[in-house]
Amino acid sequence: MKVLYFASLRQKIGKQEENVTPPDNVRDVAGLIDWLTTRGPEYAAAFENKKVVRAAIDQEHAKLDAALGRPHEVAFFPPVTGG
Amino acid sequence: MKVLYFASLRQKIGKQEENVTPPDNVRDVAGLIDWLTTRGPEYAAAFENKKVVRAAIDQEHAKLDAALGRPHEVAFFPPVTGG
Amino acid sequence: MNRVQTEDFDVSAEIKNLVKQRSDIGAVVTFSGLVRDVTLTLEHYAGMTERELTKIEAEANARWDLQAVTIIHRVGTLAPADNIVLVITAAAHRKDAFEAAEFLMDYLKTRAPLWKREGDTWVEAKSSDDDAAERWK
Amino acid sequence: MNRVQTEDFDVSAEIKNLVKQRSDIGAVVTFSGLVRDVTLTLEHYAGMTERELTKIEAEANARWDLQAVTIIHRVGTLAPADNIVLVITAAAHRKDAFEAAEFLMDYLKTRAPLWKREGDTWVEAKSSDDDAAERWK
Repeated sequence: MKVLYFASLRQKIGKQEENVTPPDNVRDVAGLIDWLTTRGPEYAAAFENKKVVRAAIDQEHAKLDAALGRPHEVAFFPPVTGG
Repeated sequence: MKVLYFASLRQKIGKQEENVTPPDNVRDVAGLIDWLTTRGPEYAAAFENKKVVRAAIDQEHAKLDAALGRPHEVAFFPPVTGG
Repeated sequence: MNRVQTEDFDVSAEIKNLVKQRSDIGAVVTFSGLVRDVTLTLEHYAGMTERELTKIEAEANARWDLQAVTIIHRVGTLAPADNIVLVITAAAHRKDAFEAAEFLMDYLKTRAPLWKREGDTWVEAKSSDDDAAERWK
Repeated sequence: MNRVQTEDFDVSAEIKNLVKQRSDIGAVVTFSGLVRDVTLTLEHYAGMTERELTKIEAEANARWDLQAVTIIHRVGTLAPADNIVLVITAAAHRKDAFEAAEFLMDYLKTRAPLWKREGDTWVEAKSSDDDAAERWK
């Protein structure tokens, strides 16, 4: 699946997007975050405070406990500040 | 004093403004209306329903029981409908 | 700033006038009132209208943190879809700009001495406008 | 109608686009958000932003009696006093136009995936924006 990072998360992780293949036991958004965190200190830094991490599954806002299903893309970003 | 009429009151009375000299016992707006009403049927028609008559003394909104004082001008009109 | 005029107004030009070179304005709200379906003639009490608009503007400035206000009201004969009235409020924050613009329209509708005529028939005042003004008391 | 763009917008032109030759619109409310004091860079989630704006617009149409809605959000680098966002609502009556414009801004601020950066520092989300969005629930 494609994972996208925006704003401060993009800067901390150092990339805009990547293709990943998480193991089958990664079933929800929080599980995906936990798995990504094992991939390196930059991920651990980006996801340190889950309270300020927001997610979207296939461009729809998703809570941390939302089931992943088989998404085309999952995005992570801080609380939005447009407008 | 100058008396001005607007909108439907102007049309009923048939004039935009006039100079009048009410007697000394005319002390408030309602008294002025009563005195004007004696001047002809067109005034009686214009002031028939006092509930829909609004007044201003020297360009400030005034209630029917407002003291006249010695105004430069008094205006009568229906409820406003601008905006 | 307020004025009564027969000419049309341009919303962008009026926003520009008001924002100018300032950089402390974060929110600009405009309200344009347009003629619906009919031809209207607007009459007003020249002099008192301007005074009332100035008073309403001062009242809004006392209640909200505003950086600028514009009120323009047209008079004369107007066709369907023509502009009738423009209110602009500028503030640091959107809540002030929104609330003040609503307040200005509610007060203007019940206090500014203007009257609309449709052909030979004077438009009647709406009790819903009185109710709208009442909530700011 | 909504769009995300780097170019500026013109409020009058957008109102004209929306009113066109219609004569059933009585009230047009616009909200312009402007950059205050600093230089901002806006990043967004292309694709999702447009989807969110469409959803927010549909939600406003479901809640209020609106004749047209325009939402334009700029992205890229913006200077002090530059326009950031424009919301326009058109309705027969002013209450619908005012409430819907406030709602659109409150929802846009908490849902549209855009982020502001001031130099190297990302702007923090405000709890007051969450509170503002909460009141429409």
